[in-house]
Amino acid sequence: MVNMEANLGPLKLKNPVLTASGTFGFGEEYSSLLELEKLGALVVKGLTLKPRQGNPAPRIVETPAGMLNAIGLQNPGLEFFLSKELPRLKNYQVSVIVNVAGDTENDYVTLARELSGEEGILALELNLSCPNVKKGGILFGTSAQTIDRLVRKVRQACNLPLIVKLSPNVTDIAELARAAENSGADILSLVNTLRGMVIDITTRRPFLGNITGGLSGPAIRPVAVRMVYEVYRAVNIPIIGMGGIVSVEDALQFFMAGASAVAVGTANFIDPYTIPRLISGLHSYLESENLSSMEEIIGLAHMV
Amino acid sequence: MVNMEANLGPLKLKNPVLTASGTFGFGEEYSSLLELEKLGALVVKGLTLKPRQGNPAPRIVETPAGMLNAIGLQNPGLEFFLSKELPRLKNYQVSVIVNVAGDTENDYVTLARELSGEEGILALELNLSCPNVKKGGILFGTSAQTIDRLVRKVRQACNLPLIVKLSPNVTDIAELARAAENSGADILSLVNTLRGMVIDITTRRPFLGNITGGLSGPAIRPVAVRMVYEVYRAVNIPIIGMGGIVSVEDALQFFMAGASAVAVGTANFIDPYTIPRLISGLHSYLESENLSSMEEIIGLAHMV
Amino acid sequence: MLSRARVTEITEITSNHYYLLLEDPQMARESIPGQFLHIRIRESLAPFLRRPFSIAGASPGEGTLKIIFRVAGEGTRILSSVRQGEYLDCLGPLGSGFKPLKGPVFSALVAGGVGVAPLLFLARTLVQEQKKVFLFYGASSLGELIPVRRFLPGEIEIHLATEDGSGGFRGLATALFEEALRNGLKPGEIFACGPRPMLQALAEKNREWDYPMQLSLEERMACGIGACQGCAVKIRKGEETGYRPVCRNGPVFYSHEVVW
Amino acid sequence: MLSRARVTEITEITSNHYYLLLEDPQMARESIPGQFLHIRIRESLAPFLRRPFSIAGASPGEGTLKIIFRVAGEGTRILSSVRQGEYLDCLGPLGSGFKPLKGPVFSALVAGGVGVAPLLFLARTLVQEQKKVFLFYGASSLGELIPVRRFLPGEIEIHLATEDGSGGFRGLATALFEEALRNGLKPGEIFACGPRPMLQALAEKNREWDYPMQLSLEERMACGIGACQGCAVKIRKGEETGYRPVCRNGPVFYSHEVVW
Ligand SMILES: Cc1cc2nc3c(=O)[nH]c(=O)nc-3n(C[C@H](O)[C@H](O)[C@H](O)COP(=O)(O)OP(=O)(O)OC[C@H]3O[C@@H](n4cnc5c(N)ncnc54)[C@H](O)[C@@H]3O)c2cc1C
Ligand SMILES: Cc1cc2nc3c(=O)[nH]c(=O)nc-3n(C[C@H](O)[C@H](O)[C@H](O)COP(=O)(O)OP(=O)(O)OC[C@H]3O[C@@H](n4cnc5c(N)ncnc54)[C@H](O)[C@@H]3O)c2cc1C
Ligand SMILES: Cc1cc2nc3c(=O)[nH]c(=O)nc-3n(C[C@H](O)[C@H](O)[C@H](O)COP(=O)(O)O)c2cc1C
Ligand SMILES: Cc1cc2nc3c(=O)[nH]c(=O)nc-3n(C[C@H](O)[C@H](O)[C@H](O)COP(=O)(O)O)c2cc1C
Ligand code: FES
Ligand code: FES
Repeated sequence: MVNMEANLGPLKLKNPVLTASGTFGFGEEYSSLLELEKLGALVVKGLTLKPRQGNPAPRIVETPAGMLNAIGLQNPGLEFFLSKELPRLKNYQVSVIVNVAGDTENDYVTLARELSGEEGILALELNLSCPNVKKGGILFGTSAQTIDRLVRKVRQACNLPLIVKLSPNVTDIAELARAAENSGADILSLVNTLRGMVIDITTRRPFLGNITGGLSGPAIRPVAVRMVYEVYRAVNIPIIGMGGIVSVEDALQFFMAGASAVAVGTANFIDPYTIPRLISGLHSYLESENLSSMEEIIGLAHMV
Repeated sequence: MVNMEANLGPLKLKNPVLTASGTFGFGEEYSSLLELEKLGALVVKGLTLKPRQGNPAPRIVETPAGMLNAIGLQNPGLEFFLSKELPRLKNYQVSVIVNVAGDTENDYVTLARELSGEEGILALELNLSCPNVKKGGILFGTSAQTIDRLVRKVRQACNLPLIVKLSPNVTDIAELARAAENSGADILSLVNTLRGMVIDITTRRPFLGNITGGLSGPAIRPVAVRMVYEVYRAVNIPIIGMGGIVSVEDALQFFMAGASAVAVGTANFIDPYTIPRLISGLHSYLESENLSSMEEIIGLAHMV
Repeated sequence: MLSRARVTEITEITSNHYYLLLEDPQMARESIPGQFLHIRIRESLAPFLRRPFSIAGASPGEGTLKIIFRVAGEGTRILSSVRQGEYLDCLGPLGSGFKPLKGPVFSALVAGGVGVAPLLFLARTLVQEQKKVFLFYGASSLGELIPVRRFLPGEIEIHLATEDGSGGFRGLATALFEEALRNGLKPGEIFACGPRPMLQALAEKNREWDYPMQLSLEERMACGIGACQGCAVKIRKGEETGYRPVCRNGPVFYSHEVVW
Repeated sequence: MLSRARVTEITEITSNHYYLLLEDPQMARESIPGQFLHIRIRESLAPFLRRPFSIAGASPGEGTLKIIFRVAGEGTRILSSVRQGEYLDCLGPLGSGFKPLKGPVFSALVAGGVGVAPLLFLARTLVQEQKKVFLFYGASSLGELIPVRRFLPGEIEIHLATEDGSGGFRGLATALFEEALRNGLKPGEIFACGPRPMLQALAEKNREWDYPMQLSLEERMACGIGACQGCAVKIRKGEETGYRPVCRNGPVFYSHEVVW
């Protein structure tokens, strides 16, 4: 018998394949295509305190084996989420994780506090790839110091399992991972998108309305696997790995690099059944390799 | 009449399409396929003071729209280069740029001094993506301070135009670009490869002998274009742009982002005629757009 | 729904337009004019994303759907070499479709380029509803004009334009349409699809004309189902404006809703 | 050289091996056994790199080259659907090839799996040089065995092995070969190609045997011409060891040169 459960410290999931924030909306759109209850967890799109319009069009562009997006955190805001989306989600037997973002530490703290009391939310994921308006727009996720301060404050404000999502646009991901761990993160998730841009050579201007965007998809997978590998050596808390996962083999790379669970983003756009396909594929893998649970392969690539 | 010359401050080239270091050897292998004299410049593979064996196999692996390499700077060393490769290169009417690497500041300084006196070398390119053995293996190219010290010393030791090649594995490329400019770089080239890894799920170990490798090819192009764009805003010295260039359209993106010349790496492996194809394609582009030189499109994407 | 639809026919209809007939009974039954299919060109990382194509016709009886596409880049080039009998991974029908008025009004359809595709499907439906339909269709030159007559019922009045004057009226489809208005055409409703500048020009004119006018927009798409907000355009609803996904809230919007 | 070679034939020869006949007079003239072609599977970013394949035969007279390949992954899967009359972008002939001894020695060829491909070309050449040739060829099962007889002159003595015993000798080709040695075979030279563990085992045995033994190695390749050092393996030359590119200095090396 194969055990598919994912053990993420304080967070237990029925299986280790999650949606990546921002690629699955609040689940509604995909609910007609697949059973949400099959998901390891549904990580909803980035939520902010107030509703956000997001960035001007165009917001996406295809790139080699990937895409850039500059959605700009369009979302209906906390209130709407709590009054409309969350109750709707309760109709499904799906573990809900809320991804939150803010411009100030206070934004994050308020979001964490408000969400903390709510039934039906399993964990919080802090998206640190947001410009810190107090610090002149430098991203929260690019310095150990800002991560430390922010995570400590959020930690105090909420009693949910706390996932800190790391940005890959940094010189030393391991250092930032340690900062998050030391300041109270229960789980780390990585990677968010790589910053990139495309220039429209006919208009001779940046293609995206927002000028730059975030690169996701298979193109970034080697970078993501490397970062999971490095972070696994640096911390003792569980990791949710993501970045370009399309196939069971891709997911296995992340587990072997040290992830205890994986998330699927861009691949959902190409094949909406990616997540159920990976769940059953991982199940078959365990069976055919005579393994009893994913735990047996987590971090194997580090052995010598 | 179209002028294809590239104006890189103290360095003038007959056209703006160079080879990217490490992907064209010392030119010999490609010389039977194409005329080296057509190249804007031949940037030779990374040279070190002493010969280097390089990393254990496997050294490369294909990834989505790209590849990882961990060659480990295999090269015959300075002496062999000066006595054998350079004289051979003099038989071609090709501009030679020497890419140098070292473990200590002294390595770089010695290389710069020795190469500086040599006829037939047009410029020096400093590869900063090497572990600084004195600083516990941290890469030279990841801190403004190490870049500053190193570039100043090299600047003093040589009178050739100095190209500083930046690594993309950093939080703030513009800051490092400014450091290189302030300490005496004449030209910047970017980007080098993104650090990544692939895990072989059958052996459950990292695929490459060196564990991690450098990601190159179209996969990284959006990141490279973004970095050229950011660096163009930050400095006043010319930029050689590279990272995933395959087509004329790709090259144009780099020019519009702010590059004064481009280099082609991985694409040579797929189509050895990429560089001549780009040179004539850029020529046709200028003609069809009624432009007199590439200068007219450099940095256009920054206009509002 | 996601389906593997069988290619029953692929034909070159101009030097760079193709006609694609897909077999998929359920999709054929469910499709309405204005909707689109999000097609995976092939099982490969290149091209990476799916490609959206309007449904140019659906026959529930035969269980087939029509697509008309122009070779615009790598994806459509590869699609043009698909062969009869092969299967295409299609997500759809997607989007909200046109909402024709009830009753016996005159319908004017204005199409630029391959934007004519969804209007061909719409035209058939309108004719079935006993409406009088006028199609104003323009392309850059004669060689680019899709032979639309063959996809349309005889009742429809077709007016052709080419920018270079090599066929029909010399000028844009919009100019041809405006001429018809000046000559007394009184449409009860207008439907348009084509390049963005064309739609924008129509929408601006319509602030004066004030016809019920529906536009089918194009935007880059990832998911195609409203989950990623990648294809969002600015839409006005009453006093408020906000971004709405073309793939789900559109691709058809009323002209006064779109903020250009 | 870089060339667009015409596919004159593509045939399935086992459930996952294909025979490919390419037309390219110059390449056919220039190729020698042990060399390979570096083939761009299709004009697309996926698969990204070229794929190396040994030349399994070349007929300067007909201007054709043979390739025999196994479907191992995405690239070879796509290659298997290439059609007669299409063109393949080939770089080659590349590499250094086998160096048979002069004179009338017995030649033993040891092949594992699709590693037999370059040995088929070599075998023909050896026979032309009036040598007596023995081929020891093994695969995992009967269904995996390429029907090599049809690619070889009748003079060659073929010994087959399968790991599961479903055809010929039960066991590895190397075991079959060793048995022949024990039974008195005295080869003047040995050529081998196959999976790395097989070649390594042969090379280790050969430290004792001390035959002139040439091995054709495989390594991941990017440029295929010696420029990137991506395919380097550790090679011993006299007292020194260093990395040498398989694509240029190999793929054929003497067994005592390779550092495993
Ligand atoms: C709702 C909708 C309906 C459409 N209906 C039709 C149709 O019936 N017939 C037809 O020929 N074309 C139609 N298009 C346009 C069609 O989707 C593009 O021509 C096609 O995606 C181009 O792909 P490519 O790989 O050939 O071009 P490339 O330029 O190589 O594509 C690169 C990327 O840009 C996107 N892209 C390029 N052009 C467009 C465009 N005009 N709109 C949206 N995305 C684009 C592609 O999807 C891809 O992600 C429609 C677009 C939309 C949004
Ligand atoms: C000199 C040489 C001669 C060869 N001759 C033949 C031959 O005659 N017939 C034949 O069937 N195969 C031969 N091979 C192996 C063949 O190149 C691989 O099977 C093929 O590249 C696999 O590509 P893929 O996309 O199907 O597999 P994938 O596993 O998807 O390929 C992924 C990447 O790994 C590389 N790769 C995978 N397997 C190998 C391998 N064994 N050797 C080198 N690179 C590999 C691919 O080239 C590609 O870059 C030869 C290899 C070399 C180096
Ligand atoms: C369209 C889009 C929107 C995204 N929105 C968010 C978001 O709101 N919050 C967040 O933390 N990450 C967001 N991401 C990043 C993904 O969650 C994920 O980290 C990244 O895309 C890498 O995974 P992938 O390659 O599987 O897509 C978004 C990604 C995409 C493509
Ligand atoms: C096989 C290989 C070897 C390389 N060796 C070097 C090197 O020695 N020195 C250096 O500065 N960059 C080296 N690079 C980086 C390239 O010069 C270039 O910066 C990078 O590959 C991005 O360009 P591309 O995507 O066009 O390949 C190497 C790249 C590859 C693929
Ligand atoms: S394409 Fe994702 S919301 Fe429209
Ligand atoms: S593949 Fe580049 S040196 Fe062999």
